[in-house]
Amino acid sequence: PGVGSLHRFRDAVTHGWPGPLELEEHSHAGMANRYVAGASGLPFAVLRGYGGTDLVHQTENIRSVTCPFTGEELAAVPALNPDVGIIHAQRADRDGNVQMWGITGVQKEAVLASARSIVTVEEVVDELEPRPGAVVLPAWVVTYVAVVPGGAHPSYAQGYSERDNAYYQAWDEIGRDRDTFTRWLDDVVRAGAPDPARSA
Amino acid sequence: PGVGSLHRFRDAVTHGWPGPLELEEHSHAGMANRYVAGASGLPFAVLRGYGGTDLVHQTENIRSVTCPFTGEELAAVPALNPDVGIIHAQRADRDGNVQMWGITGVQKEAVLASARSIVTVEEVVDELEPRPGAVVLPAWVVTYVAVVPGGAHPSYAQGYSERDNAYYQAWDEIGRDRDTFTRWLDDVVRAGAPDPARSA
Amino acid sequence: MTAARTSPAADVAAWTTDEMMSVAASRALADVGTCFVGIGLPSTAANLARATHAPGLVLVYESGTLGAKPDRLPLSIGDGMLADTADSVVTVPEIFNYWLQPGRVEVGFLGAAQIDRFANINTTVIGDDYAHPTVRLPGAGGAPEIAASCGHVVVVARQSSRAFVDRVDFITSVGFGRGPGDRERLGLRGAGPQMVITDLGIMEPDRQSCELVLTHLHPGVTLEQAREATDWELGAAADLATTLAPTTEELEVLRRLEATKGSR
Amino acid sequence: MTAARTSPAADVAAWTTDEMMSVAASRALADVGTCFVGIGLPSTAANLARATHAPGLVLVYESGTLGAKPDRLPLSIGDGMLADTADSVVTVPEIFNYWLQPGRVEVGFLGAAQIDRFANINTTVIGDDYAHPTVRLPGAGGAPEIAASCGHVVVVARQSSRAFVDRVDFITSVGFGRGPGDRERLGLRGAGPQMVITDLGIMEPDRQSCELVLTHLHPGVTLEQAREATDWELGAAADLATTLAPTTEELEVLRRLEATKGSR
Repeated sequence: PGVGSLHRFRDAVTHGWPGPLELEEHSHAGMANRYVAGASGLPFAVLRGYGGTDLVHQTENIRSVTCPFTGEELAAVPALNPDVGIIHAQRADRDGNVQMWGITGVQKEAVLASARSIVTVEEVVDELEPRPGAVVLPAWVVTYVAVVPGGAHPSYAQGYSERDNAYYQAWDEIGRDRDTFTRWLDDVVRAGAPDPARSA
Repeated sequence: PGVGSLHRFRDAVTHGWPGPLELEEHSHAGMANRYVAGASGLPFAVLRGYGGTDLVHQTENIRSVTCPFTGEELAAVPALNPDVGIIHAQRADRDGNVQMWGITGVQKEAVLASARSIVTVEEVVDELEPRPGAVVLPAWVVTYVAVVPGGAHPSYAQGYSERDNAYYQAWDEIGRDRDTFTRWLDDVVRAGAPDPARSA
Repeated sequence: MTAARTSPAADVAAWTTDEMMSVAASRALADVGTCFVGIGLPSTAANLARATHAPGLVLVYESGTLGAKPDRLPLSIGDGMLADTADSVVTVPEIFNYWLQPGRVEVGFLGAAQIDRFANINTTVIGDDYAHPTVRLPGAGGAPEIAASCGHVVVVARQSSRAFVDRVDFITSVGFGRGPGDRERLGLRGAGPQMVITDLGIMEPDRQSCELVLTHLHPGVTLEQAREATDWELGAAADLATTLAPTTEELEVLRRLEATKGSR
Repeated sequence: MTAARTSPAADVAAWTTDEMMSVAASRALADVGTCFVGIGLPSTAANLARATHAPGLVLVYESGTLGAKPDRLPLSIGDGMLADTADSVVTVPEIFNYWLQPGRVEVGFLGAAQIDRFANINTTVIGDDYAHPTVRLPGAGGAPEIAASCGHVVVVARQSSRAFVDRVDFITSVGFGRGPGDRERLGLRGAGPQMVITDLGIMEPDRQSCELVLTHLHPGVTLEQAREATDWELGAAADLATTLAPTTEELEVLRRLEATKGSR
């Protein structure tokens, strides 16, 4: 969480660079409920949301539903069922049970809503010792576990690593400018050079 | 949980003793979702349930709703918002924050759905030390906390007391027969005699 | 329920018809990954399976315990031991909405007070008038949605002509409704009951008619006895087989489990 | 944002207009029990309130932390410290559905890139064409439902004629829509924005017209300045007051909090 100022996204939307984007925009509450519906095997979710906003005019995926008891109109959003859900968690055991804690957000729903799932973890342990606030995803709803220590970087993994705030700040500079960004893509992503943001 | 054979309930339904009952019957999934809707400030909940059962013919409170995206018909149940919700939990701190763990069922939803709530606890502690599987209800959603050690008897409180299975068995005998039950009411509940089921 | 009778296999100790039922039910969980377990007979059989041929079987109880590993028979779906031994404990709304409803659980394991030729289950009322029943039963519990949403359903129930009827007085949980196509029409996504295991034998739905047909008789039980204990014209499969008698290991483990019932 | 100016009160140290804004916003949380906090300016003000006059203020962040007690400014709504210090951490669906939606949270504390005379908030696009905006803003986040469902809303935003407009280009979060009665018509159950706190002063909605009216000017700011920084004909309350300058304690605590931003 905390993805910064989204310079590249904003450039793509306003100037179509490097190409135009197709957008479907929701509120966080709406998105969370789309995952809930997806995880629940329901085709849609009901919420008090979007009422009076211009978001409803920009997508077919915000509609209304009438309560069959009170007649009240509420917002409806369609279930989200991704082909693949990818999340990062703290650890897994050798059977593939996954344990995560801290702010788990909508991660359980994302896995349960997806046809298949990949969970990257900080480490694999012999036994998932129970701990406060921990959520366990049983192995039988996780398709693959991959060991990727630091897989949340530059964000953090509670109990394993802190947020790399300097990276976010350096990234903001890189992301702000098309040339700097393109150079970063070429050098770091394509040619594998050391990430200048990391050394910040 | 585990309430036995419900002799008194069944006698009331089949023979109207000691008086006729008005029943509204739901499945567990339906009831759970009624509490969810109640806790969520929604007038109803949607589920895949009740389809093809005779339960739908016995109450006005099972209806259907059509998905505004797929056209699929689903079951709808109205929110449940009790005047007062009463649950038993393991402990509270002096500020009235409540902590419970083990099988918490639908207890959080029952409290959040109710206009007011009473939580009986095994004990009050200075600090609610975090523990695996624990759920905390913040003080600001709990109206009253009452210290009632053993308040779940003859059921159990995880970490505090075991299920009193002998009591359940003795109770089954008491509950089976109107006279025995009436005597139990008179002696134990009204006159405060020792509970014969407890001494079993 | 009925008295113990000696197995025809001389090397097997005597066993009761209830024991045969639990053993046969436990075998129905061969190669099953996940099982949604009702309390009572289904719980006994599921735990027997886990303690014998299916150590990796994931038991799901509607109290919210995923992957419970009880070493004794739980006293209720809320037994604390289920939470203590589970891989994960979730709330009751979550177990129904995130786990049962989307069809994640392969087998639903249900009991029945009354069941009909289309495997519809009644656990609500006996008698024609809901408001004034002859017998009031405990009610629906989690069964309607288990019967609707599990991959398929296995029913465990003692057989009698009062319990195995042509048409249940009240449909609490849908089997095949009034016949072929009804589940699809009702939007029920699981395949429905694929096996009904009794103290006399095993029934399975006919693929065409969806009607329950006897496919196995337990050792020592005659077709006559099974038909007498059924209120409809019970058909028998062309290849009607005899259930394998309980093995010594199955009986030993079952009795050890049953003995835990009185231990607390 | 603008340069520091000396307070008219001689015994108070110099403070910036941003500091005045955060202090004024923190005071808006007097006697408030629970506050749903957006990141940025609202988070600074809410934490300042908790560190000064409102130690018991319950901070709710949409990441799912109830009663977080950060001792520095969180870097994002997902900052691990929020979970570490919270009374309870719940999932994101739960924070929206069980906590925000039923109106349990007294005050919603929001920022705004653009806001109009009826306190509608735009954080989506600047420009008339959604598909081809002049400026793309970060988007809705949790704001639409915070604005809808909290008991009431307090907005914190730097004032300028580009930001404080007659009509927002896009309604991301509803204030009073097009005027009186609109919230009720839309089924929005919270009372909506009751205070908009800027670096120049404080606006409140007129009870009849729902239009934002200036009720306070911060020390040293003139009505002229406030009107220049507003794109509509900004009305002023008959009893237009001057905000109390930041106290020494407020400034000290605020600066200590702000200093924590660079610490990690």
